[in-house]
Amino acid sequence: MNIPLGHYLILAAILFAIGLAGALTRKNAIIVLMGIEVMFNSAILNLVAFWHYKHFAVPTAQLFAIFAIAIAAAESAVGLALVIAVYRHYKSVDVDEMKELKG
Amino acid sequence: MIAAPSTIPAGGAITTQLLEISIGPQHPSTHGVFRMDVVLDGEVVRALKPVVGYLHRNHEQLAEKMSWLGSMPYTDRLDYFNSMSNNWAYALAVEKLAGIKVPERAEYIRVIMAELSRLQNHASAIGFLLQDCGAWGTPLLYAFKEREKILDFFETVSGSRMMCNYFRFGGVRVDLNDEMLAMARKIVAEFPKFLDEFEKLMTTNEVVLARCQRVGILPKELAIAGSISGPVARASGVEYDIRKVDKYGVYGQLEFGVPVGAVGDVYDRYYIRVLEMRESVKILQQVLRDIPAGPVQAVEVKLRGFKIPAGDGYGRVEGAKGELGFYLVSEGGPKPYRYHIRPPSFINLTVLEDMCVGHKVADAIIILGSIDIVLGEVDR
Amino acid sequence: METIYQLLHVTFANVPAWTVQVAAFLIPIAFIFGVYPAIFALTTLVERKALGRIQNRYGPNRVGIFGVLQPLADGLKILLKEDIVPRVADKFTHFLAPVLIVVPGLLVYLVVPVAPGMVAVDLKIGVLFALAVGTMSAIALFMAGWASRNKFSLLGAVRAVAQVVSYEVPTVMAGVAVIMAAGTLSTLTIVQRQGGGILNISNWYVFRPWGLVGFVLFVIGGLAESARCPFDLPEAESELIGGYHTEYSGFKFALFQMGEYLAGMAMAGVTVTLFLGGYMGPGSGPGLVGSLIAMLWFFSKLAGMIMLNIWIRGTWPRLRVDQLMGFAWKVLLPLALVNIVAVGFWHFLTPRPLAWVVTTGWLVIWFLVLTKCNASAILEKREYRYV
Amino acid sequence: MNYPGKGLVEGLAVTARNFVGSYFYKDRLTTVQYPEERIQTPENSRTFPFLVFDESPDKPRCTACKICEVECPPKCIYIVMDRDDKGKPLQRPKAFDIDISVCMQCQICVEVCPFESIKMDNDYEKSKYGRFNDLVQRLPDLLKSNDYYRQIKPVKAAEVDAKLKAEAEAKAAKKAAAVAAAAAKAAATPPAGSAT
Amino acid sequence: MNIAFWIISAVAVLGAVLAVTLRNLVHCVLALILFFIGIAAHYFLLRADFLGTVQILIYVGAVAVLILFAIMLTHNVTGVDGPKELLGVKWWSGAAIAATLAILLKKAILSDPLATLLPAGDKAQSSVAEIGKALVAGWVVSLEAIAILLTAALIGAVVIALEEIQKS
Repeated sequence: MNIPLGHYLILAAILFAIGLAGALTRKNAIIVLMGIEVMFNSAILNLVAFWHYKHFAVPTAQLFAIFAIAIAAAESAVGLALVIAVYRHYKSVDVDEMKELKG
Repeated sequence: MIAAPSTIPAGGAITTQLLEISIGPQHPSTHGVFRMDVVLDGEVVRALKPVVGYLHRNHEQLAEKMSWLGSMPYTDRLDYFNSMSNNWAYALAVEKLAGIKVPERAEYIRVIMAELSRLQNHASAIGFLLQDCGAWGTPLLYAFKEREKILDFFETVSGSRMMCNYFRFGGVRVDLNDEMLAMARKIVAEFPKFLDEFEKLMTTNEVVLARCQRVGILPKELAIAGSISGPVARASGVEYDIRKVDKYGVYGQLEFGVPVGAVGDVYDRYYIRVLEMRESVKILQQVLRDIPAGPVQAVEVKLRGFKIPAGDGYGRVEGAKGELGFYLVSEGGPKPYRYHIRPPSFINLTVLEDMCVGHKVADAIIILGSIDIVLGEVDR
Repeated sequence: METIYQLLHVTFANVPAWTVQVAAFLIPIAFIFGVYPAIFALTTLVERKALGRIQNRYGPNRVGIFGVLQPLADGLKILLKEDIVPRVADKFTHFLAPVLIVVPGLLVYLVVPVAPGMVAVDLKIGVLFALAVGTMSAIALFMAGWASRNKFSLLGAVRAVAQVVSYEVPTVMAGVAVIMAAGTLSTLTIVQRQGGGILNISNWYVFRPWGLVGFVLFVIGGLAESARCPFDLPEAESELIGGYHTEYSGFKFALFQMGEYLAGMAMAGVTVTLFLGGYMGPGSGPGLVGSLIAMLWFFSKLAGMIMLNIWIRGTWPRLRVDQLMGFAWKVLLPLALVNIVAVGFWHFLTPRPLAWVVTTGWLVIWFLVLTKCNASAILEKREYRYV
Repeated sequence: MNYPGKGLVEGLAVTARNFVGSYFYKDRLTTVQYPEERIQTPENSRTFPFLVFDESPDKPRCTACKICEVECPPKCIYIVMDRDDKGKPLQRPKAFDIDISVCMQCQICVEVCPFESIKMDNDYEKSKYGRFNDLVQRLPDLLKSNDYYRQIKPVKAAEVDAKLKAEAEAKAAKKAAAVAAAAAKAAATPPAGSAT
Repeated sequence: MNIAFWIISAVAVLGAVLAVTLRNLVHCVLALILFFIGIAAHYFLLRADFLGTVQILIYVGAVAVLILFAIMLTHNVTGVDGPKELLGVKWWSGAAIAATLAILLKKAILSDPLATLLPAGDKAQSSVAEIGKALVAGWVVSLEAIAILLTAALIGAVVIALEEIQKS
């Protein structure tokens, strides 16, 4: 099991890029949310990789990861609720149409 | 289809799509070929339209081409759960029209047969109701075990388990010898044991209570307005039982109670049937105790070329589903001029929508089960 | 797995290292794939015979002596059945759903110990893993219901997902009580902690006040999660025909059945591990004979739990959707939280009788409070008058 | 006392009693292993009609009077009367078909038959592979001997035989009386004849 | 054992790519689930098994179902995107930004000496008890903060989604 840390970092970077691409290119708000989830997870993967290679003695990294996952879950819940509320007004979840700023 | 609004007006609350499904003729729990077009909002029933006619056999038109006796076997096929009381209703109507006097022993035998068919009908009705509630066939098979004994008795007497064709104008076709009477006494003796076991299994069962109480309430006024009859009406508090009103046959001389409920929900309809079974057992004990000897068939009735003087008449019987009536018009010939049946199942079905709206899909199925309809009678 | 690894290492010293590792890994998997589907086949037969006997009739007894070959016959029949896929269905998801239903059922057995030291993977977080994998079945149910594009199965799918997700919470909380008492998440140590005492039985957690409550919660949660009798809403024939597997036929339907039964048995296995002392029984011990008896004990307890499932299935009708949800959130969850507090009392009140009194008192009070405040289902006194 | 799960537990007790009971009391079990064991059908039971013959199949009791064909509600009996070469009707059916896919086993034909020639069988294994002409029973399939009738319905057959024998004697007695009366008339007329 | 790394990362990447590119929304969610499972497998590989299980429990168990329900509520039942709704108006700019970001990151990682650090193997043990103690002892403040945040998020989501019902 002699995978250098670099491989994990590159993997996280690629996943982050895919998530970003998804979030930016797709029109559907839900896919944008999914892209954000992918970005989030790749960041946490990065974190755990560093814990495993360098600071395995102290469990703080795992705590940090747990908090991050909790926040991500809360964020996606609120995000989806927003999407549903928006859908009710615009009858579609098309990101481009959500231009007007008034309520 | 139904004119219900397809979605809640736009811009308002969250627009969930109303789901129109048809719990169709091919469905495991519609008691026969019966369809309900249901508009669902999620799980809640918004509108429900019963669709009948899949089992229409044109019985009333056929009867006008047949002799009076010829349509007697067809009355077995109306409510095929209790063919005995169907026969009785038709025979009663003809006897009233033609003024035939029925010998004493035949009257007693008629009461025995009608009450036994009520027992096996109510037993299977509550069995099917709990099957719809989801009990995996156990209550139904306990009920069918009792029903088998009664059907074997019918086969020994009349020759066929369900299509008995046993009644004739002015009496019955076959006399009960002692061995058949002993068999009947044994059935009646064992029935209360089945009822107690059934009640212990289901009546105080928390899941049944949660599922059936306060579900599908039929108010008393609606029951009267919709001319509902039978256990469904008595569960809502309508005190009307034709055995007490008309006192036909020998019901006048027997003492028995008629249970009447108060709330009129699915649980009441279930428990009223259980109490009615206990009353029927009391009736059967009295009748089997003092059945007189004598002929079982009025002599003056001819088998062929039997003519009824012109006129019309309406005979009715308290069947297991409700008031089963026959309206006959004769113009003196061997064939009826008009032959109409008052089907209790069909009329009890008209209030299905009022009971189901607002409840869940699962409740709609139980409410249908609690009315206990048989499609042979609904579609005729 | 470690014990097998040492065992193999010793016997096949000369074989290259990685083959021993792979073999050590494959043997438990072969055990799981072999034993549990066989138990599934047997359960279908036992279920039909037991239901038959409850309903005063014989179960299947035509195929083989007492119908023993019936599962074989069923399997063959289903294999030959035509596999109809609705034209409108979403082919990919429709195909994937039955596969995904079986996976969580089998994954749970990885952490269920069968005999001392014999568990497929000795994860340090065994219990949590078992419960986490349980939630994956919700996804497969939804895929099945949604992919067959038919209104009834969609209703069934939504009900199934809501039910699995909302019964996941009380089950996990009930499991937390045992984890607190045993101090570890690894299933092997939990079972060892339940050994000892008179005849290896008195230490079972089910004989503690909080253990009994946890056991009842876990059984109810298990029934709900695998959609078994009082909660078989998703495929309630009377309302939704087949629920999410209406549009499946042929071998895919058999996979659904297998997935459901395996999930049911998996929850039964976890219940046995957590509360009924896994393989602990009068004879079970580390030796070869000891572990054989231990295995016997484990499978007989598993059979007992399956019989309980069948018994309940033959008796009780099914709950309605909203009652089901209300029951989970209003009764089971508070009871589970109260149970955790009870374990706290148990842990810190060292004198045994005092601990017994306090925890039982605490639990009984809360039980009465909970039943009082949602007493809607209790029999309303009805009087019937005779006319 | 009334604890919350009381109804549920009692339900379990009932099913447990049935489960255990079915192993000890064999009469609880209602299943009949059909092809091997068969329930003895009661005497009155009826499936499809058949024609009775006394001595030989080509002399059935039926006189092709077509009363049953008229009275049958679903109209499933078709009779053709036998005529000899000169066209004179013989009191025998040439063809007697019953379409058992139409017949509803209502037994009205048995009641209205004046010659006690059609009776209800209680053999219920009449299923065939064909759909239409297989289910029409021709005269040869319908004809069954009186001893077969006496064997499946002993009490009823005994009544019918007694009735027939009584009618036969009454007819014979009437014929004898008619012959005697004719003879007496013949005897009375010759003296009248000779007297005129 | 390093083939395991390559297989799992391949699964994760495949899941991520499919999650972003597929036309049928529900298929996207299934690919996303595949991605989550890939990440969980990576955690197990890195000996952080508690995190792996938490990942499965939270993401695969709850978040994916949440997204499925969101799709159900906002789309007609089939949930298929028509061709025109697939890509945003200026989609190519987004893709270009992501690509340049990836290249920059790769160059940064490879040049850093840390990249060649070798794994700790089985020295990196994470026992749940240790995490539990740390959570309650050192980090109890943040634990309570997360608890409040989660409840707030729960209530917020419900209020936003259903606020319309009361008004109409």
